[in-house]
Amino acid sequence: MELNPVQNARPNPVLEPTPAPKPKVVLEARGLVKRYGHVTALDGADFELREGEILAVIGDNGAGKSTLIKALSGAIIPDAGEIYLDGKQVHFRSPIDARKHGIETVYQDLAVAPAMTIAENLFLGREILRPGWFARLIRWIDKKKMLEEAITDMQDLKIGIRSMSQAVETLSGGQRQGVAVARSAAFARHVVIMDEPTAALGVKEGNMVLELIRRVRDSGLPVIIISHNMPHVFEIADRIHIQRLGKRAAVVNPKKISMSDTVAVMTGAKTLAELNPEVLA
Amino acid sequence: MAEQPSGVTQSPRSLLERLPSLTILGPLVALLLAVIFFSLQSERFLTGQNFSLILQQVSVVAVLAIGQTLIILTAGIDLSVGFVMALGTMVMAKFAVELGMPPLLAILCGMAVTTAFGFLNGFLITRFKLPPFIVTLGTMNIAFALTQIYSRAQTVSNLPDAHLLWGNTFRIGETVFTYGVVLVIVLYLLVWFFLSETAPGRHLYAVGNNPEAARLMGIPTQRVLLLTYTIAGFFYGIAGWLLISRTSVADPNAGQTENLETITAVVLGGTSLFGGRGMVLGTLLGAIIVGVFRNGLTLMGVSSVYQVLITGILVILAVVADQISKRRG
Amino acid sequence: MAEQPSGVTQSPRSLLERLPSLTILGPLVALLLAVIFFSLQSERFLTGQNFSLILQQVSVVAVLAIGQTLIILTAGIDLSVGFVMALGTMVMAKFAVELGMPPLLAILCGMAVTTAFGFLNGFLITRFKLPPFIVTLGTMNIAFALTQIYSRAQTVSNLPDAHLLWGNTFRIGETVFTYGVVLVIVLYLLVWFFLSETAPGRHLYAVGNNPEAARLMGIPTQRVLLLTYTIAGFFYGIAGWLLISRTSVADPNAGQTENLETITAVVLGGTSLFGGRGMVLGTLLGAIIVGVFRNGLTLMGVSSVYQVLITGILVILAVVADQISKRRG
Amino acid sequence: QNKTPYVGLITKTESNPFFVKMKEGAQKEAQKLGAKFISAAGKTDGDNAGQVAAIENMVAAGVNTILITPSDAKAIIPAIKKAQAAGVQVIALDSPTDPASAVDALFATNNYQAGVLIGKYAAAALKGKKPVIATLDLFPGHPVGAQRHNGFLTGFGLKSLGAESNELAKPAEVVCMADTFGDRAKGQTAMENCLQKNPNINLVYTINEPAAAGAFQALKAAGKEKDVIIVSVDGGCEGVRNVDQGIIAATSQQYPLRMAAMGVQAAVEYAKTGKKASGYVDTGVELIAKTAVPGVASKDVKYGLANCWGQ
Ligand SMILES: Nc1ncnc2c1ncn2[C@@H]1O[C@H](COP(=O)(O)OP(=O)(O)OP(=O)(O)O)[C@@H](O)[C@H]1O
Ligand SMILES: Nc1ncnc2c1ncn2[C@@H]1O[C@H](COP(=O)(O)OP(=O)(O)OP(=O)(O)O)[C@@H](O)[C@H]1O
Ligand SMILES: O[C@@H]1[C@@H](O)[C@H](O)OC[C@H]1O
Ligand SMILES: [Mg+2]
Ligand SMILES: [Mg+2]
Repeated sequence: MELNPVQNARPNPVLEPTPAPKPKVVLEARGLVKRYGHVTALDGADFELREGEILAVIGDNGAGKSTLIKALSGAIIPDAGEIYLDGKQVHFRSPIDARKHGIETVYQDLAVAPAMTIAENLFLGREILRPGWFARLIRWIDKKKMLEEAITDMQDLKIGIRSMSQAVETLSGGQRQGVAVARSAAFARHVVIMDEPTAALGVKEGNMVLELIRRVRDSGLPVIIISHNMPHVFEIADRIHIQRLGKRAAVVNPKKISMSDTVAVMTGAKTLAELNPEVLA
Repeated sequence: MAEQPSGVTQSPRSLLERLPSLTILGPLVALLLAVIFFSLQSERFLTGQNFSLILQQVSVVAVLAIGQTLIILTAGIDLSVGFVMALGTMVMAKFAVELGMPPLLAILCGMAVTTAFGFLNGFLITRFKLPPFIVTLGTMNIAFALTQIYSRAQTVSNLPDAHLLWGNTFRIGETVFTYGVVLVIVLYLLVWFFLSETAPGRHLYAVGNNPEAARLMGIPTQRVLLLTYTIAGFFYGIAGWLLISRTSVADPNAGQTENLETITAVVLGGTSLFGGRGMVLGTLLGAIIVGVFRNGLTLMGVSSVYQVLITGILVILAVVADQISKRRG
Repeated sequence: MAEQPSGVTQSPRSLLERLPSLTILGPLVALLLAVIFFSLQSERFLTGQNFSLILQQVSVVAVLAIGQTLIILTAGIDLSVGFVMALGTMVMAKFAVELGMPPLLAILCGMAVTTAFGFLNGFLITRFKLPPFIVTLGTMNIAFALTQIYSRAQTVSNLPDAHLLWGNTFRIGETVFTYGVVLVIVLYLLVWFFLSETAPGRHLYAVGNNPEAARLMGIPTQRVLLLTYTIAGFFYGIAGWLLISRTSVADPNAGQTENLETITAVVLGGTSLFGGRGMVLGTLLGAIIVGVFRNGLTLMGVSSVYQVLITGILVILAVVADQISKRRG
Repeated sequence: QNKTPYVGLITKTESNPFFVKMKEGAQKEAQKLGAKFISAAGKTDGDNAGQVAAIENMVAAGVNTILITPSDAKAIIPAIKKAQAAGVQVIALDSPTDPASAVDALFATNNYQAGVLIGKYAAAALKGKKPVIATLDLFPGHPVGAQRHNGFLTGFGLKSLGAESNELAKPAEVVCMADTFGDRAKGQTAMENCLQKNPNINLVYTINEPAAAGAFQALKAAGKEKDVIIVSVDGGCEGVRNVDQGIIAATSQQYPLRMAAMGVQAAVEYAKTGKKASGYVDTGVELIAKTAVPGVASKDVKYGLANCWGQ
C-alpha cells in the first residue's frame, strides 16, 4: 500500500514483529446485556480481544454474535455491562464514537448506500477534502483523489469490478461484500470487526478476504471475525470465542481442539466441564 | 475479449460516465420537445421576452422546490411549503409596514419565521421519529391558520423598496430580465455545488438512500435531517421575498397549491420520491416545464380545465418515459 | 429461569397478544378523550342524535378511506381519491338524468368508472414501476378535468330515488340513523375480516411490509398491487353513491380535499405510511375523530380558522402520542 | 315563540376579506341586538361538503336562523331543506341558491347588474376605440363568475348571455380568457400570458380586485399600464384605494355589511315573533370611479372609501 503524505485520515499500518510474551488486551467487555422486547439477545456476555490476534466468534443462528459486535462498535447501546478499550472504560453512544477510536466494522447487512458509487461508499462519512482553508470550510470533496484511493484499496480483492464510479447497486452480492471489507481494512487504526465477511463470496474471493485479514493482523491490528464457515475459522483464527444463548460459552484454541468438539460446545451437546482444559485459550 | 479485466482498473467508459446522467437528460428532452411544439403553434412563443416571462412566473415555485428537493432526497416530503412561505411574507410585510421596522430587518424576521417552521418540521420528524407527510400536514394547517389570524385575511400593500428588490429589471439586448430570475439561477448553482461537491451534500444523499448504513458509517443522520428541513425553511423565506417582489404585496392566500406544484417540479426533474436519487438542476427544469406548458397553452387559447388535463397526462408521461429510458440505459 | 426456551414453543403470552394491539388502542383513547372533553363543553354534544349526525358526516370520507387504507398498507398512496369519486357521481347522475338509463344501471356505470380509474392507477404503478404518489397526482388532475369537462362545471340535481337510497332513515329509540351509516359499518367489518382472516388479506400486508420478500415467497406482488388499487377504485364508487344520497346532487367540485382528509384518517387510525402495519378499523376511528372535532368545535362556537389550527396541532399530537406509546410498549 | 335569538353564519371561506368583514359585521349586529352568534366556513370556495356539515352542526347547536353564502347553489339545497324542516330559518347572503326559492330569503348583490355597470363604464371610457378585451375570470361553473362576466359584456354592448346562464360568453372582441380563482398571483400570471398572446389588449375585466391588482402588476411590468383600462367588482377598501391610484378605472361596490346586518335583524325578528323573512332583497351595488364618464352614473372615491369593506 502506498501512503500519500497529504492524506492524514489513514495512517499507514506499521509493519513490526509481535514478540510480546504476555498478550495485552485491546478490547474487553463484561456482562453485556441487550434485550429486544421479550428476546434477550445478550444475556451477560463477556468478551476479550488481545493484541495482534485474529479472534473468531462463532455460534448458532441467533446466539447473539451480531448483537455483541454491534455493542462493541457503538451501533447499539447495551442495556447493561461495561466495555474497555486498552483498559479504559468507554461508552460508545454511536458508531461515530467507535470509529473515532479506530474501530472499523463490516456489518452483516453490509451498510452500503446502493445508489452511490463504490468510491463514495468507501469514503462515506470521511470524505477526502480538497486542500486549502476554503475547501475545508465548505467541506469540498476531492472526487479525483477518492477515486484513485478507491482503486488502490480494492486492488487486493480481485472481484472484477469495472469502475469505481459505478453504483453499488449494480454489483453482485459478493462484490458488495468486497466493498464493505475493503472499506474496513483501509480505515482501521485499532480494531477490525467483520461480521460474516465471506458468507457471500466464492472460493477464490473468500480466500482473498482471508488473506486480507491475515495481512491486517500482520500489520498489527487485531481482527474479530464472525463466521459459520468452520474450515475458514480453523484456518485463520488464533482463538475462538464460542457464543451460546447470549453468553460466552468458552474461548478455545483452534490448534488444540477438534472441529467436532467445538461444534459440540456451540450447540450445547458438550459442556465446558467435559472438555480437556488444555483446549481452552 | 470475453474475459472481464481482473482487479480494478480505470474504465475506458469514464468519459461516457461523465456525461450528465439520464435523470437530467430526461427532463431536458421533455423541455425541448415542449418548446418545439409550442413554437410551431404560436409565433409569439419563441421570443426572449416570453422566455424571460416564463422564468419570472416559475421563480417562486422554483425556489420553494429547492427546499422540497433537499427534503425529498432524504426520502421525506413537505406539504407545508407554500403555507410557511405565506406566513413569512406576512411577517416581512407587517413588521415593516405596521411595526415600522427597518425593511431589511423585517425581511430577516420573515425568513427567521420560515426557517423556524422548517426547524419545527425537522425537530418533530427526528425527535419523535414521525413520518414527514403527517408532520407537514399538521404544520401546513398551523401555518395557514396563523397566517389568516395574523393578517385577518387582509392583503398588505405599500411595501418599502427593499421588499421589492428582486422585481427590479435589467436588459440584455431587447429582453428584460428581473434580478429575481438571476437569484434563482444563482441559488440553483449553489445548491447543485453543495449537493455534488461537498461532504454534507453527499451525506444528504446517503441518508436518503440508506439511513441505517449512513448511521453505521458515522454520519449523524438525525442532524442531517434536522438541518435539511431547517435549510428548506430558509429557502421558503427567500421564496417569500421573491413573491413579494413579484406581486408587490403580501397576500394571505398565497402558496396554497405550491406543495403539489413543487413536488411535480421535483418529480418531473427526475428525483425519486424514495430518496437518495436525483439532481437539483432537474427540479429547475421541471419547474420550467410546467411554466412552459401553462404559458404555451394560454397562448394557444386552451382553457384552464384542459390545461389541468394536459398537466395530468404530462406528469404521468414524464415518469413513464423516465422509467423506460432507465431500463434501456 | 434465566434460560431462554430453546426451539419454538407456543408462548403463554398468546392470550395477551390477541388483545387489540396498541395501534388501535391509541385512536380509541384519543376518541374517548375528545368525547369527554366536548361533553363537558356543550350539553348538546353527547346525544344519540348528534352522534348519528357525526357518523353521517364522516361516512363518505370513511368509505374513501377504506380504499386509502388498503393502498397505504401496500406502502402506496392515492391522491386521486375524491376526484375519482366526483367523476363517478357525475356519471351516475348524468347517465340516469340525461341519458335516461335505469337508475341502478347508471350507478353501476359510475362505479365502473371509478373502478377503472383505480385499475388505471394500479396498472401504471405496477406495469411501469412508477411511484404511486406521482401516478395519482396525474390521475387526480385527469379525473378533475374530466369531471369539469363532462359536467360543464354544472351541478346535476333531480336524481331518481335509487340514487338517494342510502339517505333513507330508520329509528332506534329517539335516534334517527341513515342506511348509509349502516353500510359504512358493514363495509368496515367486511374489510377487516378480509384483511386479518383471509390469505389475500395477509398477502397485502406482506407486500406492503417487504415487497421483495413477498415476491420471493411466491406472492404475485404485482397482481396484489393491481387488485388493491382496483378494489380501492370500487370503494370510491360506493363512496360516490353515498355522497349523492347525502347531498341529493352530483357536484363537480366535490372531493377536492378528500385526499388529505382520508390520509389523515388513516394516520390517526394508527396505520403506518411506510406500509405493512395498521388496521382498517383504526381508520374508521380516525375519520370519526376528525368528525367529532369539527362537530364539537362548532358546537363550542370556535371559528373555522381556529378549527384548522386545532386540527393541525391534533394531527401532530396524535402521531406523537402513538410513537411514545409504541416505545413504551 | 320568543326564544333567545341564536344565529349561525356560514361563509364560503374565512380567507377572503369579504367574508371576514361579513362575519365581523354579523357578530357586531348580533351583539347589539342581544343575539347568540356562531360561524363556520368551508375549506375552499366550492367546498359544499364542509358547508353541509356546518349546517347540520349548527342545527344540532340549536340555532334558529342560519345565514349562508352558498358555495354551490344547487348542492347545498337538501341540507337547507333539512334545516328548515327542523324549524330553522335559512337566509342566503351574497350568492343565490338554485332555485332561489330554496331559501326563505336572499340578501345579495345583483352580480349581473354589477357587471353591467362596469361594462357601461368601460364602453364610455374607451371613447370609441376598438375594444381588445381580456377577461380574468373566477373558475368554471361558478354563477357569480358567470353573472359578472356576462353582465360586463352586456353592459359594454357586446354579444353576451343572460343573467341565468352559468356559461361564459366569448364574443370576438374577447381575445384572451383565463381563470384566476380570484387570486392575485394567478391574475398576474394570467395577464402576463394574455399580453404575450395579444399585446394590443386595451380593456381588462377582472372578477375581483385582487385579480385586478395582479393584472395591473403585469401591465406595469410590460409598460402598458397607462394604455389599458381595468374594471372590476367588489368595492373592498383596498380595491377603492386602487381606484384612487388609477390602478383600477372603475369597480362595482357591493355591501357585505349590509347583507350581514339585515340577516341578523331577520334572525332576531324570527326568534321574537316567528315571522320569517322572504324574497330577494337587492343589497345594492354602486359604481365607483375616479373619473366619471358621460352617460354613466358613478360615485367618487370618497363615497367608495366611506362605504367600503376591509381595511
Ligand atoms: N432489532 C432487533 N429486534 C428484535 N430482536 C432482535 C433484533 N436484532 C436481533 N434480535 C434478536 O436477538 C437475537 C440475537 O440476534 P443476532 O443477530 O445477534 O444473532 P447472530 O448470532 O448474529 O445470528 P446469525 O448467525 O443468524 O447472524 C435473535 O434472537 C434475534 O431475533
Ligand atoms: N441490478 C444490477 N444492475 C447492474 N448490474 C448488475 C445488477 N445486478 C447484477 N449486476 C452485474 O451482473 C453481474 C452478475 O451479478 P450476479 O449478482 O448475478 O452475480 P453472482 O454470480 O450472484 O455473484 P455473487 O456470488 O457475488 O453473488 C455482476 O457483474 C454484477 O455487477
Ligand atoms: O361576491 C363575492 C366576491 O365579492 C368575493 O370576492 O368572492 C366571493 C364572492 O362570492
Ligand atoms: Mg449475525
Ligand atoms: Mg449472488
